[in-house]
Order: sequence, then C-alpha cells, then structure tokens
Amino acid sequence: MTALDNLLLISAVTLVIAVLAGNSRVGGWLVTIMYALQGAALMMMSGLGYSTLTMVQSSFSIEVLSQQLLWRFDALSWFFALITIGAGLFCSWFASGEWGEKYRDNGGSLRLFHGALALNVFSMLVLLASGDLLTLFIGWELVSWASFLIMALAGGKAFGYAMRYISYAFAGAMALLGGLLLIYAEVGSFDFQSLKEAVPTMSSATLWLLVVLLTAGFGVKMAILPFHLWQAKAYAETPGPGAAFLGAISSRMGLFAFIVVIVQLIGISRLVEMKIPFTFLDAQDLLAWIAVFTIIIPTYIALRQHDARRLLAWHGVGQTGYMLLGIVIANDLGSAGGLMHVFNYATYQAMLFMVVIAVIHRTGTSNLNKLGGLFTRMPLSYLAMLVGIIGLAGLPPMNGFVSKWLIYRSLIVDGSPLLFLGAVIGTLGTILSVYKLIHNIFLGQLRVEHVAVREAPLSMVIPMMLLAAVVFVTGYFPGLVLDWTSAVQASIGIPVLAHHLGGIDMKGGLDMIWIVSVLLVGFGFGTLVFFLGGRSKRVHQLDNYAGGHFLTAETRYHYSDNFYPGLMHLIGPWYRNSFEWLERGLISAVDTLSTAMQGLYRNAHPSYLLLAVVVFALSWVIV
Amino acid sequence: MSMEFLDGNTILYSAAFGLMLIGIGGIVISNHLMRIIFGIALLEAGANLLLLLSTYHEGASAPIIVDGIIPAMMADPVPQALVLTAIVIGVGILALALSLAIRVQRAYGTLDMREVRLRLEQEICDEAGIEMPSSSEKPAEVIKTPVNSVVQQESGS
Amino acid sequence: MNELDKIPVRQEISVAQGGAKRTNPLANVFDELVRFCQSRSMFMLHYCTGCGAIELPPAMTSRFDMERLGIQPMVTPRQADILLITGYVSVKTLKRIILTYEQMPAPKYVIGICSCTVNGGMYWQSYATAKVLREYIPVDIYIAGCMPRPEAVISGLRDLMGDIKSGRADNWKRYFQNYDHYLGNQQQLFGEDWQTPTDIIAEAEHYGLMTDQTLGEHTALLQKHQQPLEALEFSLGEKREKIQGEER
Amino acid sequence: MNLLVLMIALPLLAAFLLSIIDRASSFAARVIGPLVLLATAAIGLSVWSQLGDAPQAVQWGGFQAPLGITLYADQFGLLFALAMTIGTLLLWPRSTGNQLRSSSLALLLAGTGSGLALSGDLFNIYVFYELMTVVSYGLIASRGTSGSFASTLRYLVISGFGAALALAGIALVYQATGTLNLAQLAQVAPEKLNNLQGFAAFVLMLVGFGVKAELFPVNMWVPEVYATASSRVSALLAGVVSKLALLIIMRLLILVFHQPEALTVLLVLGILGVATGELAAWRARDLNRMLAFSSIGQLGVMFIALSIPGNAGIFAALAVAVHHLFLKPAMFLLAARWGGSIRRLCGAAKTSPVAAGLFVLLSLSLIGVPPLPGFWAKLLVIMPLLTLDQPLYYFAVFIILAAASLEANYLFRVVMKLYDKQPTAVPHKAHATADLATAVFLGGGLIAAVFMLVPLADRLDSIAAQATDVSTYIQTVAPQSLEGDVQ
Amino acid sequence: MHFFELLVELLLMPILAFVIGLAMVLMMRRIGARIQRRVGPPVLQPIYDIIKLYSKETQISHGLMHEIGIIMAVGGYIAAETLLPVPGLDGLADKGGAVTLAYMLMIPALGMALGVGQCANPNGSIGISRALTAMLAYDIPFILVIFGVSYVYGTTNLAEMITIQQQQGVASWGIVQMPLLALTALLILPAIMGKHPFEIYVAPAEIATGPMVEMSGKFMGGLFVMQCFQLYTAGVIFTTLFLGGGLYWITFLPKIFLVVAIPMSVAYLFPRYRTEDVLRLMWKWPMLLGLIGLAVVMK
Repeated sequence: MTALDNLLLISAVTLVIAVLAGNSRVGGWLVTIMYALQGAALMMMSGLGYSTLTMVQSSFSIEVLSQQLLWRFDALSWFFALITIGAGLFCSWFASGEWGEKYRDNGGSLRLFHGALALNVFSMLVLLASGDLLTLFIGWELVSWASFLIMALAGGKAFGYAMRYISYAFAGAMALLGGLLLIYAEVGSFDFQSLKEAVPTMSSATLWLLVVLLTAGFGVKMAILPFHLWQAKAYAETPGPGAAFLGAISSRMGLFAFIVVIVQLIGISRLVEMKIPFTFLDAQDLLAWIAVFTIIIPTYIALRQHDARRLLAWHGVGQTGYMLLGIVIANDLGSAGGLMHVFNYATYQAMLFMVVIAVIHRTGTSNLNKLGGLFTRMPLSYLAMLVGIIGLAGLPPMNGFVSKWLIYRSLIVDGSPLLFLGAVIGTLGTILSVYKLIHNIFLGQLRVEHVAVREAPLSMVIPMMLLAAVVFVTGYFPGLVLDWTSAVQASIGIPVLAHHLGGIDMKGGLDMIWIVSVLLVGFGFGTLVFFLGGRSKRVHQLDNYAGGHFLTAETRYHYSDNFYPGLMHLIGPWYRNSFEWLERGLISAVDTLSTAMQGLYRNAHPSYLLLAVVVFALSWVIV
Repeated sequence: MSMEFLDGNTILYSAAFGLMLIGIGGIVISNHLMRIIFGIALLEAGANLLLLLSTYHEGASAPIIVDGIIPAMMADPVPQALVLTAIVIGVGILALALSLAIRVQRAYGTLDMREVRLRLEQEICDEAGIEMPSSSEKPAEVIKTPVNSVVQQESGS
Repeated sequence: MNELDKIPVRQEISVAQGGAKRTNPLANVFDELVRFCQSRSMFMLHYCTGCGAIELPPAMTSRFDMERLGIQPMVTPRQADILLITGYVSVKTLKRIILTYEQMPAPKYVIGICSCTVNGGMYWQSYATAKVLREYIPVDIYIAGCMPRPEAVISGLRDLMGDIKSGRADNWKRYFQNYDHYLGNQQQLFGEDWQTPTDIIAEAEHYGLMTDQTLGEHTALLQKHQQPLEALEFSLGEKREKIQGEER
Repeated sequence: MNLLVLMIALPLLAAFLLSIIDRASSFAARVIGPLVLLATAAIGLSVWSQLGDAPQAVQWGGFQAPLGITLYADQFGLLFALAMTIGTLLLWPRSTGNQLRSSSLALLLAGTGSGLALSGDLFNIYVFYELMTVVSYGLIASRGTSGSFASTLRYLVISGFGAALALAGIALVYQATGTLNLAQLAQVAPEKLNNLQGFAAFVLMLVGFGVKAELFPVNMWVPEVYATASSRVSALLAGVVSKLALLIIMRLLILVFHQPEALTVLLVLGILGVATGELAAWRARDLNRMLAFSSIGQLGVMFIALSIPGNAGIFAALAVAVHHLFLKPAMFLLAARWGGSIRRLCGAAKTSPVAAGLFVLLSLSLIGVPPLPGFWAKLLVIMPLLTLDQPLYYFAVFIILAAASLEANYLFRVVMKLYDKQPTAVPHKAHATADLATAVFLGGGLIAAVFMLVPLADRLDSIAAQATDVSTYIQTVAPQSLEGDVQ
Repeated sequence: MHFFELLVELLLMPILAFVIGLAMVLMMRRIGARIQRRVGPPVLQPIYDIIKLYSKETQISHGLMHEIGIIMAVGGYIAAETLLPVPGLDGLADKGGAVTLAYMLMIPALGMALGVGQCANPNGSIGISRALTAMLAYDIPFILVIFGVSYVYGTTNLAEMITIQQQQGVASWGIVQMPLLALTALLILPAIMGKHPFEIYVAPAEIATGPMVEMSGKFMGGLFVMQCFQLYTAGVIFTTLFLGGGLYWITFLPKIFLVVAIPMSVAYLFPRYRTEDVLRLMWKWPMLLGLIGLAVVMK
C-alpha cells in the first residue's frame, strides 16, 4: 500500500459512506470528516509539493489490451489534488448543515448529492493519478460523467443544461480519444515517456492534427472559446455547493490534462515551431489568443447577467483564460502565474458561490434585481464576498492579484502588448461586474421583505470564513503557494520561478508582505484621519437625498437593473450571440441531415436504393 | 456478329441474367405488391437457372450412371440437387408472400406499396403516440419563434 | 385637526438657554480657527423657489466671483452649509425645504432672500404660500428686496461670515432645541400626519442637543404615527426563529 | 461427435413434434421448448469444453467432405450457435395469440441458427439462412396486427430479393470453382476467385446476406419491423440473428474472398450504415425506432471493423458483436413497456427505478464510456483503423467518433425524460418480471465483463485467431488434400 | 538605522503628497477661475474647505460600510503614495512597480464605491457605474502606455526607470523616446483625474455629484483629501514615466505641477461628454495613438 493507494482507498470509502449514509445529518458530517482524512492522506505525500519527492506510484495496475495501466502522483497531480480535496471538504461542510436539511425538505436527495460530490472527487483523483494516456482518458470520462451527474441533480431546467454539457463533453471526449489513438498509431504505445521521445520525429501535419484534436478535447472541459457555451448555465443550475465545487475545480481538469499532454509531453517549444502558413503566428500564439478571447468574451457576457450564479459561472469561464494564457506563455513567470491562478481562483470562486448560495438560502432568490442592502443582515457573508471579489478582480491585497501580476509580468517579459491588453481588458470587465454583484446583493436599499433576514448558519459561514482567510493569507504570503507551483514547474520541465515568502525576487519584482503591510498601515492612518472629524449619526436608509422627495419604505430606489447603461449602449450591439448562432446552426445542420436520413429510411421507396446499388455495382464492374 | 457466337451457353446465360434483370426491374419499378412478388419469383428463377448453368457444358448428359457415359460427360449433379432445394424454398417463400399480401389487402384494402407504406407509418406512429412526420401533401407547419424572445434571452455570444 | 388645535404652539427659546455641548475635539481646541475656516468656506445649496434665483449666477460668475470668498455652489444638502431660499415659499415647496434643511449637516445656515421669505411679500394674500419662513425653520439672515441685487446678496453673505466668525450664527441649534415649536408650526400647516424621513429627535439626542423644549405634545403626536426610523444595524441572527420566507 | 448434429436436430425435431405433444398435454408443450433449448445449450457447452484449441468437423449423411454435409465447429461458430440457443431461451417469445406456433417458430429459429453457425458448406448456409428468414417472418407476423403483416411483407420483399442475389452469387462461385465446401473453397480461392467474378460473387452474397445483418442499402426494413414486431422478437432479430448473418460474412471473408476491393466495399457500406443509422436515430421520436436505427449504426461499426485486414479486424468485429449481443436485446426488452413516444416516458424512473438504472448503464456502454465493455470494443475497432494510415480509414474513425457523440446525445435525451420530475398524464406500467429479469441478467453480464476484461479479451482474441486460421480449417475438414477431387 | 530611515520616509511621503496635492487643487481651481476671467479662491482655500468639513458637528453615516469605504479611500491612497519614487524618498518603490501601483490605485476607488453603495442613493450608484465605465474607458489606453514604457526600460520598477532616465540625460527621457505614448498619457490624464470634460460620474447638475451625493462632513472631507493625493499621484506617475522623474525637488516639483496644469488648462474649455462618448473617444484616439506608439517602440 503506497500513500497514493491510501488516498484513493479513502476516497472510495468516502463515496461508499456518502451513498450509504448521505441522507442523514450525521452522514453529511461523516463524509466531511472523510474529506479531511483524504486531505491528511494527501499530506502524507506533501513531499511532492516541495520537490523532495518526485513521484508516488500506486501499487494497483492492470494490463488491458497489452497496455499496462498505471496510476501515479507527481507534483502537478498533487497540486491539483490539493485543490480538489479542499474544494470537496469545504463544499461538503457547507452542505452538511442547514443547507442540506432545506435541500432535503424541498424534495432533493441529499444522498445523491453527497454521493455525486464524492464521486466527483474520487474520479478527479483517479484522473489526476493517471500514468499513461489510456488511464488519462478513462479518468477523463469518469470525471465528465460524474460532473454530469451532479449537474443534472436539480432537475427541470438543469436537465437541459446538463444535457448540453454532456453533448459538448462527449464530443470533446471523442476528439480526445481520436487524438490519443492517433498518438498510439504514431508511437505504438500509450506511455507518456515514449510519446515524449517520439514528438521530435513527428511530422508537422501530424502534430497539428494532434494539437487541434487534443486542444479541442481538453478545451471543451475548460470551456475555452468556441466551446464555452455550456459551462455557465450548467454550473449555475447545479444545486447549492455543487456549483461551488464545480466552479472551483471541475473544469480545471481540462487544464490539468492540457498541461500533462501539451505542455509536458509535446512541449511548448515544439508548438512555437509550428507556424501557421501565411501569417506571423504559430501554434503557441494561436493558443494564447484563444486564451485571451476566452478571458474577454465570457467576462463581458458575465457583465450582462441578472442572476448571481450565472454571473459567477461566466466569470469562471473567463478566468480559465488567464490560467491557459499563463501556461501557454510557459516562461517561469507565466506558468507560475497560471498555476497559482488555479489555486487562487478555486479559493475565491468556491467562496463566492457559497456566499450566493447562503443568500439564496436566506432570501430565496439570486436575482440581482430583487436583492439589495443585505450588508446589515448578513455581514459575515458580505465580508466573504468582499474578499472574494477583490480576489476575483485581481486587486491587492488578495491572492488573485499575485497570480494575475505574474501573468502580466510574463507578458511584458514576453513582449506581447496585445495579449497584455486583452488580459487587462478582461480584468477591467471583471471589476465592473463584481462590483455590480456585491452592490446589487449587499449594498443599497434593503427591501422590506428582507428586513427579517439573518446571517447564514454557522455551517455555511465557517467554510466561507476559512476560505476568506486562505485568500487573504496566500495573498499576504504568496510564497506559500509559489512553493508548490515551483515544484510543479520542476516536474513538468519549465524553468522554475525564483521566489521567496513575500513574492518574486527580481528586477521589478513584487513583495506582497511589504505591500499588504503598507496597505494595512495606510488603512490605519485612514482610520485616524477619519476619526479626526466629529461624531456622526447612523441614519435610516429612507433619510436619503432624493431631490427633496420623501422616500417611503415601499419605494424601490435601489439602482440595480441595467447597471452600466452607458457602456451597454455602446458595446451592447457588439454582443451578437455569434457563438449561439454557430451552435444553433450546427444543431440544425444535424437536424436537417437527420431528417434526410429518416426520409431515406421511411419515405424513399427502397427500390430506389436497390437501383442505386445495382447501378453502383455495375459501374464498379465495368470500371 | 456471327452466328457462332450465339451458341447454347450464351443464350442460356443471357436468359438467366435476363430473368434476373426483369425480376429486379419488377421489384424496383412497380408499386403493386403482386407485381413485386412476381418480380421476386422471376429473380429467383433467374438465379436458379444461373446456378444450374454454373457447371453445364454443351452436350452434357444427365448425371445418371449408365454404361457408356463417363462422368466427364455428365452435367455436374450437385447444382441440380441444390436448385431443387432452392426451388422448394422459393415456392415456400412465394406462398408466404402471397398469404401475407392477402392479409395486408384485408387490413388496408390496397396492395399499392406506397399506400401500404403510408398506412404502416400511420399505424406505427399511432401506436407510439407521436405525430406523423409531415408528408409531402401537407405543408410543414411553420413554427414562428418570436424574435423578441430570442433577443431577450440572457446569454452570451 | 381637532386634536391639533388644542395644542398651543410654544414660543421658542433662545440659544443661550440650551447647554449645547461641543462634540468635536478639533473644535474645542481650535475654536477660533475652526470658526474662521467655516466662515471662509461656505458651500451653498440654493433652493431656487422663486425669482431671486436669477440674481445668483451674476454673483457667482466673473463679475462678482463669490469663490474669492470661498463660497461655492453645491448640489446636495449633505455637502452644503448654507441653504438659500430665493423667493416665495408655497406650502408644497416648504415641505421640501424642511426636508432639505433637516438633511444638511450642522453647522448649517439659512438665508432668506427676497421679501417673500420675510412676510410673504406680494404673495401675502395667497392661500398657498407660507408667509413667514422663520416659523418653520430657523433663519440666520434675511436679504430683503424684490429682488436684491448681487451686491446685496454678497453683502448679506459677508454679514453671515461675520456672524459665523464671531460665533453668533448658531441658529441651527434652535431647531433641535425647540423642535416642538417648529414641528407645531409645521403641523399646523401640513396636518397632523406630517413627518419627514429624518429623525430630528434622535439626532438631538445623539448630539446632546436635547432641551425640555425639544419634546412636547407635537412631537408626541408625531411619534404616535411615525414609521420607525432607526438606522439599520447588524443582526447576526442569534435568534433562532425562522425567517419570514420560510414560514409562508 | 454427433452431439454437434444434435445441437441442430434437437430443436428442429422438437419444433415439429410440438403440435403433436400439445394434443397430449398443453403443459408439456409449453415446457418442452425451453427444456429442449436448455438441453441444446448444455450440449453446446459440453462440446465447447471438449473442443479446446482444436476445431472439429463432422461429415453428416455418410458422404465425405466435398459432397457430404459438413459441420464445422470451432469456438467461433460454436460461440454464435450457443448465443443463438441461449438467446432464444432468454428471449423466449411470449405471444398473446397462438403460443404454440410461437414456440415452435422459436425452436426452429434456434435450430436453423445453430445450423447456420456450424455449417461448413456454402449451400447449407444458404438453406439455413433461408429457413431462418422464413421463421423470422413468422415470428414478426405472430403479433397479428395489420402493421406486423405489412412490415413482414416489406421485409419479405427485400429479403427475397437479397436471397436471390445470394443464390446468384453462390452460382458464380460454383461456376468458378466447382465446389461449395468452404474448406475446399479456401484451398482454391486464391487462384480461382481472386478475380472480377469472385468479386462480383462477393458483392452479390454480401448484399444477399447483408439483409439480415442490416447492411446499409438493404436495411430499409429495420425501423418498420422493430417498431411493429413484439419487443422480444425485435430483441432476437437485432441482437442475435443479425450477428449470425455477420458470421457468414466473416467466414466468407476469412476463407474465400481476399480481394482488397471487398474490404473497401465493406468499409464504404459500413460508414454509410453508421452515418445514416445514427443520424436517423437522432431525430427518432419513439424508442423502438430509435433503438432500431441505432442498431443499424452499431452493425455499421462491425462492418467497418471487418474491413480491417487480418486477425485484428475479426477480433474487433467479434468484440463489438458480442457486446452488441448483450446490449441490444436488453434494451429492446426495456422498450417492451417503454415503447412509443419518448415524451411519454417522463418520470418513468419513479415507477421502475431498476429498469431506468439499467437503461443508463446500457446507454453508457453503448456509447462507449470507459471502463464499460463498449469502450474497449470501440477501442479495438479504432486502434487498427488508425494504423492503416489511409484517408478512408481515418474518415471511418471520424464517423465512428462523431456517431458516438450523436449516440450520447439521443440516448441521454431518453434518460433525461426517464428522470424528469414532471409526471405524465398516463401512468407508467412496470416491466414484466421476466423481461426485467432477463435485461438485468444481460446488464449484469456487461458489468461482469468489466471485471473480467483481460481474460475475456484474451478469449475473444484466441477465438478470432482460431477463426482466421485457414489452414487449420482445411486440415480439420479434410486432412487429405481435396485438390484432386475437384473436377 | 536603515529601518528607521525607511519608517521616516514612509511617514513623510503621504504628508508631502498631501501638501503638494493641496497646492495642486488650488492651482487647478485658479486655472479654472482664470479661464473664466475670475479671481479664484484664496491661497489657503483648499485647507479651509477640509478643516471646515472635518469640523462639522452633525453628519450622517449610512452604516459601517459607508465609514469603512472612506477609510479605504483615504488609507489606500496613503499606502499608494509610499510606492511612488520621489526625490530622496524611494520608499517601497522597489517592492511593487508600475503594474502594482496601477492596481493599488484601484483600492481607494473600490473603497469609495463600496461606501457609496451602502448609502443606498441611486444617484450615488449611478455615479459609481459611470466611474467604473470611465475607468474601463481610460485604462485601456493607459495599459498600452504602461506596457510600452515597461518594455522600453526593460523593467516595471519605477525607481529603476528614473535611474535610467537620469543617467542618460534628457535624450533618454520617455517623452523623447516615445512621444506618442506620452501624448496618449497626456490625453487620458484628465479622465484619470476625473476632471473636465470627463467628470461624467460627478455630473453635479445631473446626478447631484454622483458618488458624493450622501457624503457630509468628514466623509466629504476624506474625499477632499483623496483628491489631493489623486492629483499628486497622477503628476508623479507621468513625470516618472516620461519626464525623467527627479533627483531634486527643485526640478521635480515644476514637472509635476506642469503635468497637472496642462490637461487642466485644456480641459476647462470643453463641456462634459456623455458616458458612451467618453468610451468612444478613449477607445479611438488615445488608443490609436497608443498602438502606433507601441508599434514604433517595439520595432
């Protein structure tokens, strides 16, 4: 029994417990404890995260079709597993208290929910542990179907979105399978090492085909640009903490596989050699541009959403672009930034989703036009969301800033102004939409019907607060995470970023300890300056300047709908839904073909076909 | 074209292929079930003839072992045995087809293949509880999606 | 109205009677400096109720340039120090004036421009005009005239500056100290269900400006039908009762 | 070694005796059919156990190889014969009308099917094939509705056409070689049939036997028949009988026809079958026809697999066929109660959770989700296709993968309906116990296969290897060279 | 002691910034007055205003976030000032750099936005929405400038940029090396400072000074303080990027005042733009100039 065996075993046991006892309150807590145990098992392998261990093998292996299937953990898997288990732990914790009771009372199956969550974690661990291309694919499919399961739990509308997801995901998986089997045909093995050795001898055309197929396959899961339509709605409609879990880590599996196959095995340097004819671009540029458009377009779609969960989910799509961008740039700064962003993003995205779900739990809606002023009612949730949006927008002092800074810096080093511009445009859009989020939920007028709302229960608040602490602490001491990303960089063969506890030690570096400390001291001075002034009195919200108008409690004066009218007036017409059109076009093409085929079988006289066959056969004979 | 070319073999082979072609033509062109069934019969007859001809050579005698006829002069007896079997099967199938045709005639009141196909489709759809797919006679219903509802949908490009 | 008629409107007391407590530490130490700065930096909210407003733009622009004196126009009562009432005050307008006045942060000063604010002026006979402004809110300075020229406006403002500098311009305290009186007059005019979204009594209490004249029968009448206006404070939900939504 | 003969003769005999027995005791008549099949299966298994690595041949009727009726039993043929017997047993038709007739028809089907699988002679194959066809007409029509008669008739037309073409093909073969014994053909084929005539014969026979194997242009009967026949009969036809037709084509390919063009024809028709079948299924609005169309697609995959030269192709086709053998009958059994519009299935999972779960499992395996067997079968097809390095084969891979995406889409649309929470107006009927039990048994087989993946793959590989071993075939049927006997 | 020197620097920097900022506010108001042919406010007017606002005796607060918002706005700027390299006081300039600074400057804006949101005044929310839109408008060309400058100097560290420019003389100043980028920065400077003609989010006659609508007394005073920092920061950043920074205050001060004065004198001549026109303008000319400037710099 190696450490990896222990981990997978505990994860499987978690799944069993979740299925057996998930419906009871104790069961939920038991499952949460099991996630903590998984975390402990992962910590037994923590050497991976600090480059003191290179690989942990699983003793389990089978031989199928003369292929030896292997499972093992390296630094990359360890890093992703850490996030996965963490997300599982916090989401399960969140779900085990009052939320779960309410979910059950409303007719949901808590057993199924916990089971699906545990299955997701287990299958992700299996994927992360994959030791060759075939196990990678098996893990891939497991993950796809597990997330389908949790997405479909809510029923109703969610069914449709889950269906859309699985259509995309399975098509992507098939592209992936095609790519992997193409590798097999070229290399003669599913082994990682032999692929790596064979890449230099591969022809450019084969590599292009491979890269396109694999990127499409992984890209569907990551929801990068042409394949981004499924993700937001599917994630948003997932019940409760499931959305937080999926949002935090699920689509990162695509990134993991991308790193393993494209970055580690094929190598970015090989991509650079693959020029696109008649342009100045190569495959790396292509991927980088896809990443940048994945940042921009979904972010600005998020800006238009009226539903908090949708808004966050669209940002999830957008943030993927940063990770991909950093990793594709593949210098020490960029890849560290991309990898660190995976961690950072998971922490605040999970937290933001939790806050929104807590709000739904208390008020029954996540419609941004029907909320407002909850700050005084749910202050801790507000605090969590504040920390989360600062992270998501990538502002100091939260951890999101550090990873984005690394990515920006790598783009400056790389000398790519337009990519840099695109990344910043995304960040600005993020700032705009997260302000809308927090403003419409927590600030402004408290509605009459929400006066009696109170803070979310402890089972929800504690995970949020812990995550908020993580977001802040890793922003204060980014070196904590950079240790792990450095180990990952070493294991996937990218130059390792020199760093210290506070940040990066280089010309024009970054020292977060100083910056955050100064910021905190600055706030201290700000407080002093503030209290230089006289006493103030807190007043009711109705005591408000409205041009002399008398406000009454029934007046809805919270400015929430159409929040950026000027901006939307200008860029609104740019949202042409072209990708929706593309999707619809594809569906109607299949539909038309399908109708034609049914007509072939139903309407056409079989004799015509027979005639065609005879003619065909005769022409063959004659020719 | 000399007359020598028109030896017995050629004529027989032409007959066999001709029968088959006529049979195929019957199946393919006609819509009436009886004609189609006759087409099958002709096709089978042609195929049987072809099988029979497969080892026939001109002037061969019947494969009966009598004095003076060496086996080399005999026609191969095997195809003949086979053809017998095939004919029997063919007749059986023909009978089955005709009886089925009667049943169909009773049920649908027609033997026109197109009509039968439509009625069959109708029956299947009725049983399944779905609507008949629009036929060529009936124009398909145009489903109008209100343009506004599409525009108002909250989703991205 | 019946009940209201029985309540006599009390005479207001002078500021000297009210033991106003300075809350601002800076003001205690640098009293002179603060008063000087207050007099040299006056943000005014001109409530353009009537024709007098037309004389203000020349006072602000290049000919007379009020900014020399540190006077600037502001657009919300929250930022303003001076409320300029420039003309006749109809009953409907007065409600807005009172709300605006109550929303201004103290020290705050009211200037009545034109004769109409003094005694109703040419609208004296109008049924819809509140004739004497100072019955409803304390007025620091009247600038009479129909209409006063910019020179007169500036002269009046300079007088106010002198008052502020010497500490005499503290009429704003009267409003808190004699709230019952002002409220009584307001109620006479607007009816007994009159109230503003601001909570003057609570403010007076908060800033230590309560006197025995602050509360009275009129405020009792107000509090009888007033919507509660406490500020929204945190509730972490120690109480375990279910929220309303769940009960339904 | 007469046990082999018994495998064929026993069901046939029982079928003919059934009506006589019925006179004596109707109970006995009801029981005797399954019992006979059970016995047949036992015989088959005992033969299997004796067989080992050495195939065996039986000359029936006293004549020696070229003339006599040759039965050839290798694991390949025996596997399908057993599948036929056990399949019929599991899917024993339960007619609402004349049970006796259905029983005897089923016995006949089992007998002729086994005969088909074990025959070593082209003409016997033809005869058994025709008999099986006639029996299946009877089975389809036994439902007794006007629709079933009409669809049988339409089936008959296509089938009759195909049979005649197959006969013509046999004639061409005989004309070229003078023999119909497969062992003998295998010896002479390389020199005598490797020409245009041989190719024409192959195409004719492919089209002929392809009718049952749902080969692309001659499969127009499939949706109608599966929609009108009773679901057990559909299950039998789609699951088992189609595989026997496939077996003939495999045997022909291995032993007789080695033209590269033949493989191309198979590939093209296979691709067309996959594309048309899966696309048509995408829009199907009733479950029966959806399954029918999808089975066309699956059979298309098998034809694509067959187009791979050598052992790998047979192995792959065998794997896909065996997988389909388990899967399709189970699905059709579930469709017994769920047939008809998919829209009516809303919330059916509530009334029959086991069936719904099973449907999910079957769907997952059908579209090829690892680690279910469907994935490995698909892998076996695609892997050799890609090593062939030809555009058409790449295209075939693309078609298979795209078809799988379509499959995932339409099958999960059904699953979504099953688990939909909105109830329909019509209450759902629970499945008949026998149907459900059989389906669960078959589904269990799939699950078991996951755990026995490696031995199973090895076994199938060895079966395929045995099947493709032409010299063993010749050696077993006629140890002495038959070359001289050919006229 | 190095540590104590640093501490003194850190304390000194915000105070200096505040004082210079006050002077800048005065200058700005004087320029506006002179353009309108007025005398303008007296010299100490900015400090009068601030003292008056802080000495208000009653003022309303709309709750904790309203107060924290102002604290964040002022405190964030105080912190940001320490990241600026000014003559003799490098402070923490080597810990962050241009990108960090650009993002640090969003913290006060965010704080203010949160505070305003808590006021529940629709005018305030509209103001914030416009302010964020304006930020989206000017930040895009601004980012081009930052990138170009960092690329040319090969560092994002502001102190290093100054060193490079100082060592190599006027010819190496940013404005000489990349005049187009400097022009771009100059064009967007009024927008960054939130002044005419881009003060869409203040719009006194329209949305009652937007974010400031509910700010009274010390809240408003905090914003006045913030404005001082804002002008100062804009001046220093531009000077550092393009005008060689400064080794001595005597040369540095005129530069930063000039930087603030130039856009101010032009800006007061124009009426206010509409929101979408700001976007359109910013995304057209400064953007175009910036891109051309970048292309020139990078080739």
